[in-house]
Amino acid sequence: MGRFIYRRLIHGLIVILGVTVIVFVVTRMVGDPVQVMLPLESTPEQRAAFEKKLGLDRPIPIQFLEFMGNMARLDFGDSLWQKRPAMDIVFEKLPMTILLTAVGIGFACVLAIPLGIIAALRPGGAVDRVTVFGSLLGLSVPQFWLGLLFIVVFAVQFKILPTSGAGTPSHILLPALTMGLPTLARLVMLVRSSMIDELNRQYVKTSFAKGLPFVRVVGLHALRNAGLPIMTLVGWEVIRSLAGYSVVVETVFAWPGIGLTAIQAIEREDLILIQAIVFTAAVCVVVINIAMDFIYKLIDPRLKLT
Amino acid sequence: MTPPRTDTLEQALAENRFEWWNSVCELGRELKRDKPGLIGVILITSLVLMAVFAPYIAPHDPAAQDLTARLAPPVWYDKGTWDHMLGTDHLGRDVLSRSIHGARVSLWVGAAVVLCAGGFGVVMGLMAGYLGGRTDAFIMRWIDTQVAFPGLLLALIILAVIGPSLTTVVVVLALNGWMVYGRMTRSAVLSIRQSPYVEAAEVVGCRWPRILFRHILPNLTSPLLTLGILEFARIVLAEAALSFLGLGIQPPATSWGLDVAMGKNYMFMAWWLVTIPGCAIAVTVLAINLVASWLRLISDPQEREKQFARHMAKGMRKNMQAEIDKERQPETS
Amino acid sequence: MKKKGCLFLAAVWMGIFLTGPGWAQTRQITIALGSEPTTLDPQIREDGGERAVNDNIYDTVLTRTPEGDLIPSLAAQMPELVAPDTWEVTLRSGITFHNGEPLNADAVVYSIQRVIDPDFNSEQISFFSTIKAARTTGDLTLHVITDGPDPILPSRLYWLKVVPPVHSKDPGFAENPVGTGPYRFVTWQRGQHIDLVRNDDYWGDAPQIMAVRYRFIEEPGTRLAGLMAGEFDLITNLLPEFTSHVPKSVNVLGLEHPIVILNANSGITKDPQVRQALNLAVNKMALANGLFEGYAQVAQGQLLSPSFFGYNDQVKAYPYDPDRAKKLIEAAGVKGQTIELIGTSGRWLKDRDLVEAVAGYWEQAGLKVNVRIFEFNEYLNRLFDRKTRADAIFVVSSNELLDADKSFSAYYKSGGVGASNTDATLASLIDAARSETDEQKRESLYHQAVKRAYDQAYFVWLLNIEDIYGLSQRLDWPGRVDARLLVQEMTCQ
Amino acid sequence: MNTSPKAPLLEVRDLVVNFYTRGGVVQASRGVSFQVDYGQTLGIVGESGSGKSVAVQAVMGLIFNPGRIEGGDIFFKGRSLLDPAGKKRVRQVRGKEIAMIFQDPMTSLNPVFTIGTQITEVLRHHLGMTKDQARKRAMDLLDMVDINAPEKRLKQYPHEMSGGMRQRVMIAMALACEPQLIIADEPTTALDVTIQAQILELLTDLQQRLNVSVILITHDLGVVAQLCHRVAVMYAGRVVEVGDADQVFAAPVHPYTRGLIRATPRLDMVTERMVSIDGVPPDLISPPKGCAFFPRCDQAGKACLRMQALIALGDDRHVSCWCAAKEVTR
Amino acid sequence: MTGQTLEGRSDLPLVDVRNLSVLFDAGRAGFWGRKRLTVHAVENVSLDIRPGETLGLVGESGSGKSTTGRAILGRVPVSKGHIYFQGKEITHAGKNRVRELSRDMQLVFQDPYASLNPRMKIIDIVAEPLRVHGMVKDTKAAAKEVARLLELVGLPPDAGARYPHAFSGGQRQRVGIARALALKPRFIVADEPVSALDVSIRAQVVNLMQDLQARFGLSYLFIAHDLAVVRHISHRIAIMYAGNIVELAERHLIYDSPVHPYTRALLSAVPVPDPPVQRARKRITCPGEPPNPLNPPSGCRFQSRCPYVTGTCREKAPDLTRRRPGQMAACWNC
Repeated sequence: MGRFIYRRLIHGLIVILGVTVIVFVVTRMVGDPVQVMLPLESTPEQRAAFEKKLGLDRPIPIQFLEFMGNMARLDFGDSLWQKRPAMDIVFEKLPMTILLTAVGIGFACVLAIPLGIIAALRPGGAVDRVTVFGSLLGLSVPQFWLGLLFIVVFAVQFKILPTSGAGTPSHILLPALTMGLPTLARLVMLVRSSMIDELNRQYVKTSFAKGLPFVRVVGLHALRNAGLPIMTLVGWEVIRSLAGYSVVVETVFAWPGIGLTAIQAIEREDLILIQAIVFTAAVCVVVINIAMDFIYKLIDPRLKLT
Repeated sequence: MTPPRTDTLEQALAENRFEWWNSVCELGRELKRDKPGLIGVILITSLVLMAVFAPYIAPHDPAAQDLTARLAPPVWYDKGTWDHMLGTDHLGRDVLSRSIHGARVSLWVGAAVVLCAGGFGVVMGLMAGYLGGRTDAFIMRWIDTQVAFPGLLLALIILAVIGPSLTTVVVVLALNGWMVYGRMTRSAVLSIRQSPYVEAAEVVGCRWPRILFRHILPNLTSPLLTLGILEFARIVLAEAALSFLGLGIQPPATSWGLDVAMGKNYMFMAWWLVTIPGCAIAVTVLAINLVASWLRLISDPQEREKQFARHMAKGMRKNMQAEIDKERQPETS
Repeated sequence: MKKKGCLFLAAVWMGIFLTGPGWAQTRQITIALGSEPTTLDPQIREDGGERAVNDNIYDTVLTRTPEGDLIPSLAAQMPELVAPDTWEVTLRSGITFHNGEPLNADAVVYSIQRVIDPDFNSEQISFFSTIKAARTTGDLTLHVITDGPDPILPSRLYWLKVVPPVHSKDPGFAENPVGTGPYRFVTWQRGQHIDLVRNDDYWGDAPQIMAVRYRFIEEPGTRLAGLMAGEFDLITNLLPEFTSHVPKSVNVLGLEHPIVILNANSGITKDPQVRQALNLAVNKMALANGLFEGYAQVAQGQLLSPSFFGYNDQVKAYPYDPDRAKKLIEAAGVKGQTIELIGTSGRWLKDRDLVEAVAGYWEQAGLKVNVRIFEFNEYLNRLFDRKTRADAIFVVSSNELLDADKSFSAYYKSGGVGASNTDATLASLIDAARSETDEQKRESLYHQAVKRAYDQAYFVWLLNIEDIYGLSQRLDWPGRVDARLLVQEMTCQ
Repeated sequence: MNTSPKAPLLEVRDLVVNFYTRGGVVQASRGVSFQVDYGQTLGIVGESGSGKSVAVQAVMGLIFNPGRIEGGDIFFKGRSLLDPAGKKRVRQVRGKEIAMIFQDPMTSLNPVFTIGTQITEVLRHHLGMTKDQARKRAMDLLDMVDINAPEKRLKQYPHEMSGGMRQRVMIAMALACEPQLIIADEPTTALDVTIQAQILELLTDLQQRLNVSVILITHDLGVVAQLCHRVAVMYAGRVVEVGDADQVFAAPVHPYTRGLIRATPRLDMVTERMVSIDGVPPDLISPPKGCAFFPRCDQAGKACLRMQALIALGDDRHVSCWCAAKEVTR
Repeated sequence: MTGQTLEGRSDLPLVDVRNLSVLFDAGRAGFWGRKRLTVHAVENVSLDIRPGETLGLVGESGSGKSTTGRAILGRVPVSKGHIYFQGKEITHAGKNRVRELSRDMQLVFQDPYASLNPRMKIIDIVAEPLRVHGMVKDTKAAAKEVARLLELVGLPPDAGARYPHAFSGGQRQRVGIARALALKPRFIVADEPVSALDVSIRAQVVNLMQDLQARFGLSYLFIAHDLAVVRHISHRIAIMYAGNIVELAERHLIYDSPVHPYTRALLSAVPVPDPPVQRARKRITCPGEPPNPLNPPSGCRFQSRCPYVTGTCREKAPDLTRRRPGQMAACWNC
């Protein structure tokens, strides 16, 4: 157990370090933020001064050492674009993405588990076929397109929901729906297939032979066993969303989250902000991964955390 | 199964030479039974043909602009013409031709990424699974580490920095996606390695290449195929999303995602600009998914059995009805 | 128990739906901006989002009429030149900041010193680069001292937002702006919106609109959707195609000029004949009417709009004459040769489309055009590359000072970031104008410069693009030539 | 409950169960009949694929897709479990009046719940006990199946126990509601010989102590010999011989029964070579017409090609064989 | 060096195993993972197999009988002890040596379903050993040889053209034997070859193995958990318990006069298919379960279940010692 935590933490550190180093190297080696940051008509002197201010004129190894030192203190410096500490911006945007993810994936879970179970009860039946086809369709529609479609239908045609932005609870509905739909589709498929697997296991027969009511056998015995793959997928979806996959939805709906900020930072070559965002995303991924391991242990007592 | 009526093994072998054709036929029959799968296969085939022969099918050059015929609607509108069946975009380019050529990019990127990532992943997985020990530990650590990377973010940054192009998109997506194959191959190799028939091969003195290629790989093909096809669908969507964000395929090349991004600004007056490439993506991915789920079905003997049982049960009910009807007829006549 | 839960849920959902687009009330408007301000300190950034908001919170020393003429604002009258390098500014009396600080000469001097302080590192420094110092000469009078004669100082003062000396030292100033303007700052929900409310103590005419909310939407399509859904009352950068689809639209001749820089030092464009031919070959009228649906004017052979200082109304656009272009090309002996045209995509309105269209015209004139569209960063590398200039580079110039100086020193003058010529005569004209304080002399110098560049055809002048705004049914606004979104000029039913 | 005194506890009559597979319809049970009286132990013997498990799963209502019960009837205490009302009854009866023990104790317990949860949920569902009552009863039950430290065991998960221990837990669970019939489907096949001996001993002991009826399904004649009063031998989806265990073992009538007894190696006798039954068991997708054992039978005659029903040889002895019928009529 | 003989017989053992121990690494335990876990699969096992002889190796699951068999074949690393084949030491044979040895030593598997590659035809399965040892050059030669082998194990020659799924369990086990015979080995480890088969089929396979032994002079190590089947094929029988051999004796001695309490318990645990006889049999109960191989008890491994346990048993592990001619047992008290 202790060994497990210790090893996971070390691994997490390696991940975070690896990610930030890659970002550091990639951005330093190829990009030139000075050009993009200053207006077109700036003079070469202005450019040189700006470069010096950012410390971009020093050799890359020295920049890197300084960068590592700053990272250890969680201080990435001021965003080139917004002129304030990059971590402030991240901490401001991250909750929005977490909120969007939580609502989107929460909605997917709430719908997917009953749908998947119902489909699994009679594989090949009408309900199952409709569910499976619907899921395949949900998996196939590109998210950005779906988002646009939602905007046209719900916001512009019926005017019942706002088109974009954040603020009131109604603002989150369309982005969350767009975010959750592919997750819902994947989840339904997974719940269905793992429930089919579980329902064919011997212990389910035992439970029926014990005379337990159907609902208990399916909803408690089988579902808890199917919980591991389901949790894995849910965790994976959360990770995906925090690891950048929310970009598309956030862009379409102008949702002020970390993904949109990332894209904006990339467009503006804001190295500092990019580094801060990627670092945070890596930390999130690592933390969720470790949390998932503990949740697995709760679901399945057979797992040993080593 | 009727045993071959022959006396010697060689004769029997000769007689069974065309057995594989029977299994192809069997596959065809099963496909006929699975309507969604059939639709998927037909769609995919036509998409591939369309992509291959795009220059001959497309009525116009996809990049040819005509500023005087901008934003022309599809043919069924009053202003539409047969010249531009699905209308034109904001530069007067033919939407139909662009969509046809867009298939090339999507399928090419999908195939290239699946081949690169799959090839690399399978090799890594085989090495990890078969060599074991430190190699295994190293490769698995590597995979674990890379899986925990915020993949898309990194991909976006790398694309933005290196400059997006067809090649970079393929490379970045492949770098981002090979781990699945690695993990699956490794676990399959490990489980197949444990199987008695591999032990039997080792006991009779097979060297490792033979075990790998004669015993392990053939049993990996169907799960790998299914995974590859599913990944293909995922990659097509990913390419579209990257292009939509402006970090994928760059103009003047055409891509469905790019077309949606460009048409998005005009979506309230020219819905076809967004809808047609969007539908093209959806239909392609759906077709791939249909094929994948059919493949998964037929490669899973248990699921195959159940599918069959349902089919039988349905047929039986029909037959019974027919028999009942037959019995009734003499009574009425 | 369960039923109650259901009812509660239903109520919550109803609440969500009802609280949706709830801002649309009387005389409160919502403006959608393309980007969120990064700060609300009016003196640090050069940032459209920040400017759009702060233009309503702060006043400048001078301002412009909607047509572009400079008029006094906080100043009681136009500044006077009291020495070749000294301007005297006299302020209006009785103005206070929203927090009660008085507006006086000290405040203006403080604001000037703040923005030109090298340590402050303002991005707006290019607007004030000639100012050396400022000092108070009376309660409401001050002197602005420049490093040499600066004829366009009044234009510069048009950019000077005056900040309150006390409050601006507050660390939270950037998030809580206080000005003298017609609107007061209320809240800033980062990522969501900024709210302003009418300043009832405003020294000028009382604005009609009570409150304004700014929202930030990068995607033009999403912005348009919001306007069509009735969420927004004003959106910027409406595409020309949509003017008939939105409730109302306003268009004003803007500050942006797309041009093609031709390399006068080497390559086939070294020959002035060729450069002229390249001008003649392009049907600018068709571009304006086709690509921009009429929401652009043909540039009259210069990088200036009629409202800019230095505009030479004697110079007209090169006509569209493909036959002569062809002949000139043939005469220069470059027919069939390749010309490289560099552009970028997605940076400016229809940038790529313009490049492709120009290339098309040039091909018709008998050249082979190698169009190279680069990603912006790479594009900039090419634009700034002083050693090996490309034959032709597409660029969109924007001039917020409405004075020839800015555009000319960047593009016309040899050695400017975007200049591809080594014309010493032209450079000396521009330098002379820069330090000439006599307005008429200066204007004539610019007229000469315009003429020379036109004759030499250093550029292919394409268009002057109009700014288009989408308006909701209830909002009225005539628009402004300087693209400022002044809410006090808007009215709402 | 209103039951006729004459009716046996359980009677299975001409049960037909088919499984629909891709290869064809597997006729797993082709008219199986047997009965169990109160307090009696019936052994059902057969090789794999003889349909012995299918028959009892049908009793428990555990035939799922692709299997279907397509004929015959099952009576528990004289009332059908297959008619529309019976299907409802099955749900009340199983676990309470009929309990079942499965072959593989490794997979039969739900891996993610504690032993305690899995035992108490039966008690709470069928007997409406409170949590505490159920826990106490569960401890008694574990004690009954010779599991020491029951309190500790209740908190354990199945994977923390050995195979023998798990099978004891399964037995405890089966005994929870004091059923009248326990169906044990190969309860010791997956266990080691010494553990098997323990479990068999336990079963014998419990059967005698609680006077419960038991159906014991096994392929091991030795297990039947140790435990059962009566024995039914199944072959290819049918019961070929049924009767008092002593009689069947002493004087098997059906050639298959005879072959099976001879083929089973014995520790107490020395034979140089083992005896086998030639050929392979029939394919249940297309079983031979008439006697299914016909292709492997050395006494087969023309009559064997016809269908054969059970022939009574005595009060409690039935056999399904023409040759046996000839012997009887002779 | 291996000239010395066991039990005074003069013939040289084909396979000679001396004090074999096999330990497996089983990961780590403890909060910080400081404790290494080791499975004591086989400890201090000695046995020998003579030419043409069958040694039955009987034990319950986890007793280490399969591990012993695989250690002889060089498929499991040996921790301690020595293995000799035809007088030569093969304990730590390298990969190439093991490959060479595969011509002389073969394995027959327990599960006839899993031990044949479902994607290969029978001819390819049976011919594989010949191919990898370069003993056949082309398909024609392979077909000829495979047909001969199939006939040997009682399968029709055309069986070679089919896939494993077309055969029943018994037939597949014959294919497995044919594969093992292809290289004409002298010694075969049969790992529970009939446990997965139906009672009526078992005899067919056992008899086939006996016939082949008579014909080719093969030696078998016949691993089983079933004392009844072993009785028919073995010349001598070794009983394993928790990684140790507790008794090793001539067949009749094991059944008629077993010495070790575990052997006796095992014998009495197997029910006899004859109700009156079975009812009359005296049963020796053997409570509890085998010890955890991760943490075996000190002393005799059987102490926790032995009715005759004494203090010595708890302290010291007994060695296999001679009790009477042809019978050895490891017990302090018998």
